[in-house]
Amino acid sequence: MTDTKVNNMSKESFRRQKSREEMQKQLISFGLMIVLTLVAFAVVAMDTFHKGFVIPFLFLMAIVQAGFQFYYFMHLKERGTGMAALLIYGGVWAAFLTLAGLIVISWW
Amino acid sequence: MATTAAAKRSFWEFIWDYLTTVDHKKIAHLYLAGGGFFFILGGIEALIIRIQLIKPENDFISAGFYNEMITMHGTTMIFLAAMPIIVGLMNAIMPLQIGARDVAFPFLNALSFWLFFFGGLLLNLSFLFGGAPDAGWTSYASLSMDSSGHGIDYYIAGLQIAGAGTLMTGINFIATIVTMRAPGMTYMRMPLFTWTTFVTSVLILFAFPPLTINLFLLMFDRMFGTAFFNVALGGNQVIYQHLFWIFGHPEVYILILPMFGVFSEIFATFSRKRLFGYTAMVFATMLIAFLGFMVWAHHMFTVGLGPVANAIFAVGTMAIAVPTGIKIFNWLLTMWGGQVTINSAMLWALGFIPTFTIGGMTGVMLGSNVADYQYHDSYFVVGHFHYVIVGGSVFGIFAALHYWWPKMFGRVLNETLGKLTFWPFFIGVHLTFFVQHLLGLMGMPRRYWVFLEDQSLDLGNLISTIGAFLMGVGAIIFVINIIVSAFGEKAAADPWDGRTLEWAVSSPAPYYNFAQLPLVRGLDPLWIEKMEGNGKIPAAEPLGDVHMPNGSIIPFLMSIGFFISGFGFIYQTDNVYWYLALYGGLAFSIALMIIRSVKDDYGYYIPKEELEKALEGEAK
Amino acid sequence: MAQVHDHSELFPEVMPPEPEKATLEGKNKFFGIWFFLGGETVLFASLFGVYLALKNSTAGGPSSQELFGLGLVFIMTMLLLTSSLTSVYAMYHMRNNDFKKMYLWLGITGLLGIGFLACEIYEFAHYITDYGFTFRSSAFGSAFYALVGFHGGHVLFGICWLTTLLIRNAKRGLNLYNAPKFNTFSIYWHFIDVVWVFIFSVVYLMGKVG
Amino acid sequence: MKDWLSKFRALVLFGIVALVLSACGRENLTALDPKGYGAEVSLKLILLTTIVMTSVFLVVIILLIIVLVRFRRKKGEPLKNVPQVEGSKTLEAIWTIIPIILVGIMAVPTVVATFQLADTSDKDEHININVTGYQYWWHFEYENEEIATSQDMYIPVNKKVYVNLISNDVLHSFWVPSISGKLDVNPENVNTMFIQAYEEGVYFGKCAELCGPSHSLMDFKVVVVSEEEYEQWVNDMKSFNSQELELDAVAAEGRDLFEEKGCVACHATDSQNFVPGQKPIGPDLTQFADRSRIAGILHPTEENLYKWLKDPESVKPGNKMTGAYPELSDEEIEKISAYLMQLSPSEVTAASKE
Repeated sequence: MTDTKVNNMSKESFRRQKSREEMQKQLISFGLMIVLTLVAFAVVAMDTFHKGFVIPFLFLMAIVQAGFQFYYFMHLKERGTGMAALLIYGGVWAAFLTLAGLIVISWW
Repeated sequence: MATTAAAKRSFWEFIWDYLTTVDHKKIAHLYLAGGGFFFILGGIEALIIRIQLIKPENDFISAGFYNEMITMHGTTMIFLAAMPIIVGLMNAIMPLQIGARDVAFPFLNALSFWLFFFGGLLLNLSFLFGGAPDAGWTSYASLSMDSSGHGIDYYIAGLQIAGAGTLMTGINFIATIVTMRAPGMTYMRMPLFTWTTFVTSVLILFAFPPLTINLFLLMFDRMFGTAFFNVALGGNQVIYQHLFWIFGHPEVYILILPMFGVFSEIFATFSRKRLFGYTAMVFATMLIAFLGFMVWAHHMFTVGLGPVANAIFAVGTMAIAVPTGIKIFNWLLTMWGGQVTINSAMLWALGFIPTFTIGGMTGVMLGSNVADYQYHDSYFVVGHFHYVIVGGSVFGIFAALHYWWPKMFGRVLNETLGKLTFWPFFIGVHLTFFVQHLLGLMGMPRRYWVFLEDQSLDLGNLISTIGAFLMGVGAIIFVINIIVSAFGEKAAADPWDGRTLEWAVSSPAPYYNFAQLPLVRGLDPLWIEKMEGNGKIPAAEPLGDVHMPNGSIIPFLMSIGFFISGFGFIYQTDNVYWYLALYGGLAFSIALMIIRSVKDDYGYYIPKEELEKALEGEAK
Repeated sequence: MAQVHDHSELFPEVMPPEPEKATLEGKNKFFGIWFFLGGETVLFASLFGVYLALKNSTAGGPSSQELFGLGLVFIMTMLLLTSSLTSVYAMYHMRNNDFKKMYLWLGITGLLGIGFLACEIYEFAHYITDYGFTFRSSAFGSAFYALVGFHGGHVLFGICWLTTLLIRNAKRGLNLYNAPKFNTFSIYWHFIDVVWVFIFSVVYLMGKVG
Repeated sequence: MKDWLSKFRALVLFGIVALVLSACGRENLTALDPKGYGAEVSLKLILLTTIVMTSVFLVVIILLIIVLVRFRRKKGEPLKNVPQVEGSKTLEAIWTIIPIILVGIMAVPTVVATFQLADTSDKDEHININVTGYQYWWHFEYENEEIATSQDMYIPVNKKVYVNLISNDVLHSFWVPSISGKLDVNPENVNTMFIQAYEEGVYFGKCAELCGPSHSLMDFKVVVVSEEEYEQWVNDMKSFNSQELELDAVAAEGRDLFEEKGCVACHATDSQNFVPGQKPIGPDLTQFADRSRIAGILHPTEENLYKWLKDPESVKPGNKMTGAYPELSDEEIEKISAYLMQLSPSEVTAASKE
């Protein structure tokens, strides 16, 4: 009985260690997100770059940030979340089609 | 139909039981009853349409009422009849097929039903309060903005409420299949009906949000003066068309894919042979769903999207024929070499093959956009989609009802009456809809209140009307069959010599489904145990207390709140006092939501002893 | 598949490593919210699509370049991003079974959310009073308020949800019954942040560029 | 019972075949007997896809019949266990690849035809007609000709004619089945397509997009005339002046009533005050007496005109003329009718082609 308890304790401390490391990663990704946001705002505020560059660039920044959110903040990279990820990607695909439909082939 | 149990309790107890139930099987009964009611309503509307078109320049009903009829017929049949009945079948069977005791969110399941029911009720109340919606089931923005009265507002509010319920059902079923499969029930051992339920639910999840948004946009334009579709302020009604069909095309697959599952089960069972090419069938289902999302613009070939878009969507549309073809041939090969028993359920399945194949082939023909310039919005299209939806979904629903009736209600439907349902209906379908293809090509656009004299359209329309009445005869015989069979013989647990888990429990299934969770050893688990074991599914756990969710009246009351607030939305443009209903209804529902959230609900346990007793009873 | 057969199991002495997914109910909630967000993705995509299609349909009214200022949007972005981090902290403490710290960080999350919402209300009021720019002005106005307002509505809903959670569980402490509820909220909250990232990029920044 | 059933089915089959053979519908309305370029291209694809798909259908049906004959469980036959076949890679590959090939056979001509029909590069070299759809009638403005008309559209035979479509209210769809496939008439943008008729005659046009109660009554006609006749018609239309018409006493009173009762506010009776691009409120009546139909649907008789002027709502529910003019006595209607029947600028009429 005590054995399992000790075992549990060491398991618990190991898990806490892992959890702390995880938290550090999350802090780093938060820092990166802030940086990405700053860069995006700066690019627009400076007003020196061409539109053709700025718009795809902003898109890219947004997608990278979304990735950080999903994978670090929302733990999508953890085990057993495959179906959740699959359906989010399904949603993203449907979202992409919807956007394509509304933006590309409606307008004269 | 569980009459013995009902007889012991008073009528009000019986009603209260159904109002508060969270049991997936009882919710299935509610869905079937509600969907059946709306099916009859939609059928009557169809007959009124056909009577109006029995001869040229007929004046059986007025032009305005005719438009209300076509709108309500389409909307009712799709949203309030076909989908709920299909959801009801899924509710009744899918948890049993994967060896689960209920769905993932029993409370939400009840809420979904009541939202559907009150949404449908709201929509149909428009008939009593100043006119039903009259802009077609698509309710295209330009005309629905132009339509006076409150009909379209009812359409918006009703579908919004019912749609929310459907979306929850989708999430519920996906979660159920992902987390609650019995031990050993891997994804590639799931019966095809469960697979199609899964894929359909995914389609619901992704297809309904665009409809929700679309209805919101229309609602704001009509009720609050925004300008999404107001051309004078820069709006654009083609947005409506896009969003509608981004929803609308997957919707077609939502209606048909579950039926592919049903037929796969029926062909396998009554041929006494496993499904031919199971893996291909699963992937074909997914491929159809995937492609189904990418072809919506074929409903818009004549909008003027330009040749590039039209060409891409034309090719994409034709491509769907490939996975569908795989399915048809795999079904035929399932029967090949088997021992094919033809009973009512099988009759519907066999009738489905030629009927649906015609619907599919006209679908490919419509996919050729240049040909579609002629077909589009003509009776050809009407013929096509009725071949698909009646020949696919409705045949599927009848097949499924005959097949699973014993499991759902504990009685076997009468065979003779079953066959008598099929033949008039089958002949009626072809009489009604085949000529419509020709009528379309002969120059008859759809949604025509009258067709003029001397345009050679008389004979075709007459034949079509006769066919519609034959279908009505079939439907009436089915209702008679339900009543007759209610007094018939009780069903055995496994009346068809079935292959899947639902036939391993008694008919109707006990409220906890499985006393012990089953252990699944392969595809068609029951068949495997019949062939290699003792015919009984081994248990995956020792007999113990079974955890069950508590019933609740909250879903019912919450839906009433939304129902009342729906009226508020509709009429607040007339009188500000209606804001009371709008906010009052919403506040009521939100309060109930908070109550639900604040109260701890741990459910209850069925004690082991009770289960033991039940198992002994079954053994006797 | 860990199934709970006894209420006492909902209040264990030592919490399992992932309390939010330890019960079947918890697992269902976890997947349920993710699937819901899959649908929400399409929901917001539809609104983004409508916005992008109508953003130049100003019908003579003010355009995005005239309206948008970057300062306020930057503040709002920082508020929401930070609230995402604080809710991560809350979940970190939940997994460590530290109820008080979890509450502290969730409380901060809620306050940041309220701050964001206040900024948004100020912004809308500013457009309406100073520019006369309402959702009836033009198709652009309708689309703008629909998209940003819909997101704001989600933030509001999140705050109400969080408040209810915090009040109802204040005396209960952390257990296997309510851990999934906190986790579900946190996933939802992150998603709101993801949507905002796209709103500030696509609506405000791109709107400023033209 | 069985006997009755098979007889019934034979009857149905016969009925359908008779229907197909006896008529492909009314000439000048049906899409199955094309009299123009677009309709011809569409029909080719209709036939191609029908043949391909019917062959697939036949294969399915033959297989189904064989299965039912060979593997059906006879009455009283005991249940037996049959070999459980998992599938067959070869067979499944066959019915994957063959359909892909068939799709290819149909897709390539479709794409080619799509781009052919969408080619509008020579638009400026041809006659352009600006078509406006209204709740429940059609307006045709001839670009660069300073004339306009409603309901009956005159075009020369064997000439490419561009139609530029826009709606004044809700969605409509422009469809002349015998001449060309349809194209939507949107409220926010102009859609352009060309039509080319092969034979002279009067072709039936329909609105194919639900547009309100009288959607089914929004008919129009395309009058295809020879090139010389077209020139003549255009010139006659240009020179026609309803104020200078020599009228008998009754019709002259009718002309005055037409002004008094406010009809002129909506209806033009000649192109003397033509302003390009101006959208009229009601149909142009310049060649009212030459129309093939009154209000697009009624045969041009005096009773029908009376019926229309007395109570338009009974003819076209939801139309915009109902209530837009003061009530007319029978005598007034008679006079106005007499005047309207004099609005005949040209010898080239729909009747001459019918």
